[in-house]
Amino acid sequence: MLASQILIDGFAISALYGLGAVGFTLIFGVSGVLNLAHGGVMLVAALIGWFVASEYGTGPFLGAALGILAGLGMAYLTYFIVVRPIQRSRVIPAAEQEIFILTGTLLWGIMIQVGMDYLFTDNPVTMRPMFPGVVNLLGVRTPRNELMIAVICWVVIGLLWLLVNRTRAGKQLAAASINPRGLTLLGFELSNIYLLVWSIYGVLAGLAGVLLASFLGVSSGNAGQLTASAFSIVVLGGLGSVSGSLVAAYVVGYLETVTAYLIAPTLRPIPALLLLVLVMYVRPQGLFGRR
Amino acid sequence: MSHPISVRGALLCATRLSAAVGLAAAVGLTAAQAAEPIKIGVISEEAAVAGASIRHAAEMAADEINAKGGVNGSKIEIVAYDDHSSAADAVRAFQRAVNQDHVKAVIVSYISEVVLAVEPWAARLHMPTITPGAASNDISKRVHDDYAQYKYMFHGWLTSAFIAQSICDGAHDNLVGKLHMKTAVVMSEDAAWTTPLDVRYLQCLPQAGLQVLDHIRFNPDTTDFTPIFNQIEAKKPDVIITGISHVGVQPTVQWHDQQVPIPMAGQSSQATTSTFWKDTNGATEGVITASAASPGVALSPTTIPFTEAYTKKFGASPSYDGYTSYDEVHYIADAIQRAGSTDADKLVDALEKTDYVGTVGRVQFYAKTDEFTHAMKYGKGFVTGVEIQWQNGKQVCIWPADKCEAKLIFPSFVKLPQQTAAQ
Amino acid sequence: MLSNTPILEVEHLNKRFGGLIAVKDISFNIRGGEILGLIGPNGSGKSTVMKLVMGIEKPNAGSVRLHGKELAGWPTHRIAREGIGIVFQHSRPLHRQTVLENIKLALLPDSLLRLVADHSVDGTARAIAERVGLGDVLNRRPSTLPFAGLRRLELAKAVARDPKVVLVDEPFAGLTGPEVAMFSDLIDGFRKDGRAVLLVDHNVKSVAALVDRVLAMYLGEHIAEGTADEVMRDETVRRVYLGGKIETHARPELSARQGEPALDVRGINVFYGKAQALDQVSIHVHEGEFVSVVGLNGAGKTTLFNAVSGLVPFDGDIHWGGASLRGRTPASIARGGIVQCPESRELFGDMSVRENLDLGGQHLPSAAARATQLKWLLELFPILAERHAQPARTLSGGEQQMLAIARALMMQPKLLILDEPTLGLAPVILEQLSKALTRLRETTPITVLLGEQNVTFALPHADRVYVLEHARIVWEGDPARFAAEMGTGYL
Amino acid sequence: MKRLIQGPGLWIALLIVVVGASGPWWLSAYILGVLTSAYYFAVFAMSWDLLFGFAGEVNFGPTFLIGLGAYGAAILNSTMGYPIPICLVFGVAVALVGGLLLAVPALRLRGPYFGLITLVSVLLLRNAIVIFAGVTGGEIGMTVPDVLSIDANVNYWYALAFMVVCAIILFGLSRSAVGLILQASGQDAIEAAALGFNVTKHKLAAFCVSAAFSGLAGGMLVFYLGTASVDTVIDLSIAVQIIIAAVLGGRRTILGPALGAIVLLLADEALRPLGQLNTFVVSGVALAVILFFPDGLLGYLLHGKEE
Repeated sequence: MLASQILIDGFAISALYGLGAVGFTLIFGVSGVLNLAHGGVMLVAALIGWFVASEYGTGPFLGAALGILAGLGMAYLTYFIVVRPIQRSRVIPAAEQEIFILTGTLLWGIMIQVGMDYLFTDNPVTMRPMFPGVVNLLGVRTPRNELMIAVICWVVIGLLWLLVNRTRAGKQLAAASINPRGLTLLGFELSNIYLLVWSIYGVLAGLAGVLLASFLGVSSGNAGQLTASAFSIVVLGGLGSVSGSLVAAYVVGYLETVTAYLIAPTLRPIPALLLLVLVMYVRPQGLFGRR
Repeated sequence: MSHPISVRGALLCATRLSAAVGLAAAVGLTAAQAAEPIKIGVISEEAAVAGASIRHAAEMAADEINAKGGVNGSKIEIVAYDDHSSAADAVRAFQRAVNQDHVKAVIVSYISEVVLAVEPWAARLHMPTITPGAASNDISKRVHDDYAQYKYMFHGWLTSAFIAQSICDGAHDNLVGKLHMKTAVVMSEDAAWTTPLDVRYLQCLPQAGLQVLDHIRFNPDTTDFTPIFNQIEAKKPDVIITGISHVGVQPTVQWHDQQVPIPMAGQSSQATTSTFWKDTNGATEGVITASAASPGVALSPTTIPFTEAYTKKFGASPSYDGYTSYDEVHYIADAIQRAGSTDADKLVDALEKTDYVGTVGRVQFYAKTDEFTHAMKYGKGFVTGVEIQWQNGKQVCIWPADKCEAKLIFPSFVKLPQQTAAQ
Repeated sequence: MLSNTPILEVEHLNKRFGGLIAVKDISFNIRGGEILGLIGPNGSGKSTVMKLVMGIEKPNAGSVRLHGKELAGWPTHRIAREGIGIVFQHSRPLHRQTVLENIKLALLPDSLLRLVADHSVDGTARAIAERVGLGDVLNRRPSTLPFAGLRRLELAKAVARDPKVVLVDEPFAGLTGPEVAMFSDLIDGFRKDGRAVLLVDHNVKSVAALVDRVLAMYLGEHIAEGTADEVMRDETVRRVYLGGKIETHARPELSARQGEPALDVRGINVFYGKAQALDQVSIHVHEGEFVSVVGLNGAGKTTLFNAVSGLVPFDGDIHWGGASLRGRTPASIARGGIVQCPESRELFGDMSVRENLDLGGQHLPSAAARATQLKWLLELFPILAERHAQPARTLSGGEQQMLAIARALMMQPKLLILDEPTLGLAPVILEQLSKALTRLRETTPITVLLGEQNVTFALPHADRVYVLEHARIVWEGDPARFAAEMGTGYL
Repeated sequence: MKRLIQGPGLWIALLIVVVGASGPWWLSAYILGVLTSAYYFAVFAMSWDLLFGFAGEVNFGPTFLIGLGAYGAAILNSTMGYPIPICLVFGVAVALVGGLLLAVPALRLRGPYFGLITLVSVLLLRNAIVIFAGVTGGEIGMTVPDVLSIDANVNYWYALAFMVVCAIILFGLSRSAVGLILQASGQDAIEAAALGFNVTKHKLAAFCVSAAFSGLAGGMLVFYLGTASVDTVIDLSIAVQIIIAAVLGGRRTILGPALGAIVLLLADEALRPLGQLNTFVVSGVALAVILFFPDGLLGYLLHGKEE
């Protein structure tokens, strides 16, 4: 009973973590950008989705759709207002670009959070479940919504896999992550590829946001937490490795769930953090990272 | 009211401006006007519903008093500060209020952490200070332990101990009396105000007839409550007694979505606001919480008029600390009147003699000899608080019996003892 | 003042990076007041040797002894303290400090407690500045110095440590004629001080005037040692740099062709920061022509090609098919028919051979076109057909080079730029590569611009030859005449 | 050093300090209050700059060190009731240990990885404090019995003096021989080593100094506010504020970050009428600054002078 509870809850939450992290790691892989405004992007999608759904009574699905759209928009803004200017800046020495992008997106993330805070207050909001009701699974009373969310996550991740491995655009992404210069020499415009990867990122982060809103609920205060957890998962899995982050998402997700069930809900996040520190010490490139 | 959020946004921003203007105006006037306005500082978090309530209510009270000609010929002026619910910001705001804006009294926050950080400054700067919503016992305990230092601090809302007591009393009448419940699990967030709350729960719930099977404290930044509810359910209690304020929407919604078959009662501060129904998409149906007062329940002649006026003005009924903050402005003014001066020590003496019937009932403060010095008196004839239950979109008063007499209704997934007995 | 006992003794030095053997059993020693030139083309391992001596890399085996004291495996800072100094090729001075402060830095003790440098330091620093010719810019910020000035600063820092052994990495890269002379004097000064000097450079020629002895390396191995002349005459060395006997099959009719050339580079200059990499370089290529640009590493070939491909900013103008390339992105230039197959190959290591080729073909209009192109290429490079499922990074160097060329050809370029295709390849591979090029030249109308330092590889395929030396074109003409006019003293 | 004394800089600085010290006679009591905390923030920012700007370590969690110092001091004071100075020393000691803990991975990991470690360290510290609520007061935060002074002016002078002393030490350090070496190590470890400097040793030292000053300032802040709470000295938002201040003022200048911190807090207060939006505006400005003047305010001025 307890075991199956842990199994099910862990699975759903991990799937959500995974979805949130995949986009994050994809961007790093292809364009070497660590987007510390990640939580902000998810937040916008979640809040817009919730707002549309509950204030205009459009129902969760249309709300979710618009939320994802908002996430996409926010991803573009992040790219065009913060990331690209820094990448193209003449005044910023190339050696310091990385740290400037980190600081820039960090600030941008705060602006998003405070802005949302102002518009929607920092009360947690929850979207009406897309699939109400509960089903009995392995003897555990599980919300239908929770299951469907796990399913959606995996369907989307599957689609992503197809995109990367079965389409020409996907090949270009993969190539860009291995050797951008080589790709330029073959006549592909990196700027287009970056735009593509930010679009994919926007959709993934947006979806993760609205799903979170309808599963656990979010408040503008969560932005930092969301970024931190995505960042940790991605580093744990190995920066730039999609499969790595998925595995890491499940490691973290189950570690947290097990802690919450078997030790104490209050200690929930700690073992994951300790594990992260440990991995940093013994294997800095992460579980699946290439040096 | 098609989209209150945007409206609320507009209101916030509008009032914010007016506050700014008011400030400017005040600075300008002081020189000219003969009778300076009496300034009262209000420190709270704008972005939080409970925080906004405090200021809105205080301003309403001030307007009423000024409409009647003010106090000793001078107007009451509310100076508002946003503390983002951060102790540091609150302390800074407090110093600003005292040193720069020369307020005569301060109404501060509904969060115990913040109030506890401000309290020593109230003592150091000799500023009559009162909290409309924080509950931690330590606030009044400090006053008791070091009266000379801390006498400037007043506790304008029930201490955790009394909140717990009132909940126990309510539970005894309703849950045990009517629904024949025997067991409970206490579930509260890890925060300043719940520490004494839980202590009292563990004493008074058994006395009220509910055996406490388990006692769970969780981190206020918890977002996933599934494990907690599952743990509780495994214990098979008849009821969950809550002590939550920082969190509210998430546990409630997840309780509903997971169809946890155990009713929730106790203190869920966010559930005391009328917007909570919408915030939870109605998931709060059947949730019971203690509150300062309840729409449509005449704890005193002023309760209903205030609630209506407030709702009319701000589009939502006041949060529990809205009631208290409204009263506080009134009895501070009253105290100044009696003291005939705004001198801190005189004001404190006057406040100690407060006997004022406000929206939450008859307000008096315990004396320095009592363990809860300067805390609100609890009990019949004073302030008891009420218990409300969310029933299809409305907050319905279910306790105390002498004020209201509504039936308890729970959503279908909740299993009540006698039903289980019947099966 | 040449002492007889060696100061630095290096024996049987070995270094592996994963599978690759970068340095294989290298031994040499340097006496006080002696300058040893360590030469070899890119990837020959010479720089690695230098890093091993300095302790920046740890040797897998072998010993490095200073005055008989074993230093191999020590941390860099201790080796430096023992008396080995290094002059890096790229200088990164402290930008907020003045030139004088930068020199002082090198004079400071490695102590946490000495907050204020003692007074002698100031004097010493000024003296050193005078010596390297920075005397009159003491209080300027490095960012305001010319390139040569920055190199001087690097020298100054090395001198300041008063090392017994000085390692100098590519002393003359990016310097103009007079500057080269000036630097030669400075380095000669080291000799006069009785220091042991190791000069690391691409080729004998640039250091010949300065060195007492030369050690030549290729693919990590010691191939020749002796005086500059001996090494220049050494057969192996000549094969590495020039290859064996030169033969040519020029097609003058193509070069003689009148009218607008397909590619027309008109007097371009390129600067890297303050270093000038190209100086008024003009070349042109006619349609169908095979043109070789020969020159030693560091002469500027790669820079020239990158300018054409739009990868580095330049002034002057480059025309392609009559239109200027200015302001076009590298990618659009590539799509426009100028495809570069770079020195560094830039393969997608984790992708299969097939995937690499497919990416090259993505611009082709139809699936049919891609298929035929692929088929043709696999005939041209049969080995790739066998390896098609293998990740590119698992291929041998030669196979990788062929893949790089094939990938470029997948784009059906009008002009194919081949930069150093022979880099670090064993002679037998060169054969195959050479055959492939010949076939390409005979069976297709393709235009090729080939950059090489290996003349015997470059010339047979060339209709016309340019010689690039120190950022300038110094010779142009028929490959047949090259041997006569340039062959000797090319090294 | 000599150049400094001859240059006008010293006199300008001296003038500023004098003007600052006279604050209580012409500044409103409230502005004094803001400046008081601003001065402590200035020290946070300066010690962050020593680590980031000079040693080149990407530290996203300055509040880890600050928090250790603050809570170390606060706990000793509230449990043992030792006098403030002893508590401060103890706080510094705790912070030093923390600094060494951070230094170990810093010497092994590349930029973003170490950056993450610092983030995580803050989260862990936060959790630890919540878990050991018994001693730390947990979410509640703890009130210390002693404060530096209840007189706003005295507090102001304490803070000013403290900041000035720290500024002199840190600035002097940055301009000293050791500072040069540190800067070299941060910029290019290999070249520094090739010049014979033990990079590890110097970076460790930098961590210790930075930790000591962060911790001390943290402790002082606690005894000024009279309370130590997670959201005052540990919360990531504080860390971010410090980073913004340093970037705003100009990294690698020590004094710049101090300037930035003061400007930032004053701006924050000036914009209070905007309610929550003040943070929005401030971070917006900071973002603009790093986009257009990556060298920050002071850095920009100095840089202008160079050309």
